[in-house]
Amino acid sequence: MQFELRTQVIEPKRKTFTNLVERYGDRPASRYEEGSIDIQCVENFHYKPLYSADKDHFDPDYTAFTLTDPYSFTDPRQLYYAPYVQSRAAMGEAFAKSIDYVESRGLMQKLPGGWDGIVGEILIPLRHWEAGAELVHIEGSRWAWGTTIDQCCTFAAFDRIGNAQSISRIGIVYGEGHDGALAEAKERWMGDAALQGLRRLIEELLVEHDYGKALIALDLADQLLYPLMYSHLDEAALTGGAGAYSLLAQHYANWFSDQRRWVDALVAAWLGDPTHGEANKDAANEVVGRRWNQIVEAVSDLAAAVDARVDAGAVANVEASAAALAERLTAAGLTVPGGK
Amino acid sequence: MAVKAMYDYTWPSRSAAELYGDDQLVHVWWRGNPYFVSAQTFRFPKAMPFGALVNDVLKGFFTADPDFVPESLDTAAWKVDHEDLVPDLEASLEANGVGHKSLLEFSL
Amino acid sequence: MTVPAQKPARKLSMKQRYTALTHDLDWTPTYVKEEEVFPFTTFEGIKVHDWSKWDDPFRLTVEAYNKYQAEKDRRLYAVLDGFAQSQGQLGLTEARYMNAMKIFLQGIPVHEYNAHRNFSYLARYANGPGARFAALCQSLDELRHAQTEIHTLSHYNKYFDGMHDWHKWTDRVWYLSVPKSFFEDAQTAGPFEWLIAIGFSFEYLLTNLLFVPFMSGAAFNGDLPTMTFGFSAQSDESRHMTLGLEAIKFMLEQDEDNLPIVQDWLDKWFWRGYRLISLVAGMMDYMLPKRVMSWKEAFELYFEEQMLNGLFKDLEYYGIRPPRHVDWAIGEKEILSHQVYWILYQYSHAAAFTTTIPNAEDQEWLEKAYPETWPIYKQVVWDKAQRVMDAGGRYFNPGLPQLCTVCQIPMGFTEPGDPLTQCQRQTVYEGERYDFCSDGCQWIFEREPTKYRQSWLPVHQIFQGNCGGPTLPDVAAWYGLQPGDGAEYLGSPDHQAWLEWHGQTTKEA
Amino acid sequence: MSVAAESRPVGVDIQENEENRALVEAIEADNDDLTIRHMPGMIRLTKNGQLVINQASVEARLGRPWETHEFQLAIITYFGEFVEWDDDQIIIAWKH
Repeated sequence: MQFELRTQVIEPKRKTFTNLVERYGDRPASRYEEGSIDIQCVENFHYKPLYSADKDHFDPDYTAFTLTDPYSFTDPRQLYYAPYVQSRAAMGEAFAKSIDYVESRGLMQKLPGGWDGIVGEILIPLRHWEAGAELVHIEGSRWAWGTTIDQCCTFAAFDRIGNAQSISRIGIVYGEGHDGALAEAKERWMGDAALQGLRRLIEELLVEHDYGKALIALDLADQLLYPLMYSHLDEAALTGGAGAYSLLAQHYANWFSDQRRWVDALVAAWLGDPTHGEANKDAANEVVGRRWNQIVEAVSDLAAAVDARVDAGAVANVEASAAALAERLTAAGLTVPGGK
Repeated sequence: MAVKAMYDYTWPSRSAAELYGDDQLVHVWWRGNPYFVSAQTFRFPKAMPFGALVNDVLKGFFTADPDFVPESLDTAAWKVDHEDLVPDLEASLEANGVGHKSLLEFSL
Repeated sequence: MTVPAQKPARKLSMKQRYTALTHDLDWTPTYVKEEEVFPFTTFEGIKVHDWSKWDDPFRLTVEAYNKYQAEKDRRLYAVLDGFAQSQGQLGLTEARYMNAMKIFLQGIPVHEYNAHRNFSYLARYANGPGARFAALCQSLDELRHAQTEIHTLSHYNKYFDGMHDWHKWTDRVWYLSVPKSFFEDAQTAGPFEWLIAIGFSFEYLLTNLLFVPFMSGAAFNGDLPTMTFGFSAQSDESRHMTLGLEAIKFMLEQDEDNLPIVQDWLDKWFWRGYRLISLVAGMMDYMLPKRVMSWKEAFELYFEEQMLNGLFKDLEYYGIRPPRHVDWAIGEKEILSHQVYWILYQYSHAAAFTTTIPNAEDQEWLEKAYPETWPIYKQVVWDKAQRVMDAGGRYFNPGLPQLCTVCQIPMGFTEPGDPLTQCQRQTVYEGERYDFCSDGCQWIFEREPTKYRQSWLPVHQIFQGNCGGPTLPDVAAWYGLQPGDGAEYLGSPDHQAWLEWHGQTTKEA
Repeated sequence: MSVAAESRPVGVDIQENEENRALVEAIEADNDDLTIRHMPGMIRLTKNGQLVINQASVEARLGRPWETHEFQLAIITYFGEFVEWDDDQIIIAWKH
């Protein structure tokens, strides 16, 4: 019958979609490419938005950062939806194993003195930082020009709310199955001096409606906060007998190294754009100039609160991170304000 | 009713008469013949004589229907924008009351 | 005597846990003004007093979302890979079945993607965390749908025409302005209107009509990937339906002043959505070689029975009445698919799909499904088209159609109760005439004329010289159409290839 | 004229495959007067008033733990409203 033909190969008429052949040549395309390149509509828009007098519903001008070809940026991780949820399901499973272990052994209740305070009074309140970071990233998901940037921002937003939820789970375990620790952490987020620099920063980023500038400012803060909270303190926790902290912190450190890959690639694409690179640099300098001291102070305040609970060298860690970061920014051609 | 927007929402028409210069769009509708699934839109000079439209354009165009007899248009009943029209074949479309995006209808 | 423990022993319930992980992450900003954080939720006139009343019965967390979605996609991509490896396209009923999938690829994934972008708008700008998180999940889902649709149809693109350049077609080709204008209409509206337009009217009222009979039809025609993708997408849809229903009830429960605004949007978006999915009617009844049910049956089952007799009885409680112009839609169920396919048939030379005259078997089915109306259409259009074909020709309309200003479909719909007289409605606004296919579209225009007069109507744009040039070849080149993408199915490259594939086999067998 | 919620149908469409057999059987067992319709690839279950899915019934037939969230892997569409979705039970009904 007809199905015998299946043993014989029928030559395909074409290898992939025309836009990809035009862009990359006549070769088979990956699922990342087929699902991410040129998906967003770009022309012949019908109606002006009711909420914006000067921009279309898709418009390159929602940020000061411009790419000559928006698809010159692709996700170095090549993540589209299916591998994204699969990798996050695996990360979620690994985290669940750690938290279940911590819970079943009652490790949260066995944290040595100062570490108990770091978890309850500093780490758990940071779930709100993550929730705010989600809102910053989702701006890019709505306003980016081009699917590849949008897609990275979307996944990052979901990651951040996921981080907020997993930190909340730590809070529930810390509260022995109840939500009391979460309520207390929220009060600290609203009132503790050590957290107000970060809260002010994230709130200000929520009214910075240039998603590119908000993304860069958030990332500068993350580049000081994540190494401190989830790498440096992981080490300190190990030597300080706070195994539970170390066990949990590694998941955020792992996530952050994944996050860095696309953010670094996007910023590099912006700064290196053949036509708009200089203008993009100006925009980045504007963010660095306006935010640098604020960010260093905010994370240093948090670090001081850590050092007050455990002698972990947190402030020194932030100083070192800031110096290294300033060096990287300078190497990229940006100007970092002096003084800090 | 005005559009509710965050600013004064007054965007122009993308089909306005001035976008067509000395020409205009006209919808020609053969009423009662679904073989042409809808009225047909054309771009014609406003100054085109009505007779030229019928004889030089429509008599040829509608032969896409194998049952169409071109001469039947000579005795067709015409309407423009739902009003009866006795066309002046020498006069322009404009003078016959056929404006931009008018519906010019005929029955055989 | 032992003192009972002070803390209750019970751990957090599913609901409390969900609240702790979503709603409770929110805080009221003090360093900036809240109205600057959420600037878009007041201009539409919807009054909200308490965002915490937004409930999400699914109570999904990020962890559960990733786990179940990963499992769904694992199953789906396994089917896609298996189908490609076994050259599953050979097991389709016929190559002409692909035309339905061509229209699907050209008209759907990009708008799933648009929905993704706009649910991100909600995920950012809704004031309440419950609404934001539900919207965020839906944003991801819609991205998933766009990509799984593209990946599902990617294999077919390698073997069939009419799929290779959908990115360009979707922004340019005339019939694709119908879905494009629909979604852009919603995307350019405010957040609450979007929720009623897409979240409620489209997702809850209408997508069953789009997906379920269609995907069941795919199963029936040997298209396993589309069936698998479709059912898998629909499982997300059930969450979206829930969000849509929650959205409308939330607005109605928050303030009684919201009722007239919501009713107005419901009236608008029912009609807008119904006109959009009329394309599905044509696909279901005419493009599937084997059919599960007719458009009419699907409409009765998924719209009249479930929505009018189920949902709207429920919404009566809030003062909501069935959508305006719904009787017109019900009246059209006998003729809609005939008219839509007839439009597609006569303009398929300027399209990226092929059409053909229903064969004897199709006609028998149509006669049975539509005993009242099929004989009329057969007589007035198809017998004539057959005569042209028999004489060695093929009827393509030599001109350009008059388009409805709102739905943008060629004005081939007819007056209620009169299947042969096309409906003509006109409104003069600030000295300019505008055309409409129906009372529904005219009513929508008259509510917001300064919005709809901006419509990028393909026919008008061609005549303005904005589409590559004045002739059909100019326009086709600008569209990016290649030989084989459109026109008649019989004798087309797809048809020939199909015969060759199966002819070879017959010889070998 | 309003028709009481108890007399209006609600329903659910489920993918018809081996994985969902236990689920469908559990629904059949726990809901009297169920109407069942088979279509290619799917099965449609409708009932007047309300439709209940019990975790315990599904688990008993499946022979393994089953979280109510897993219902999302089986469902194609529904009509009615999820008036309850908890650890042990899902209920679809009209509210008014």
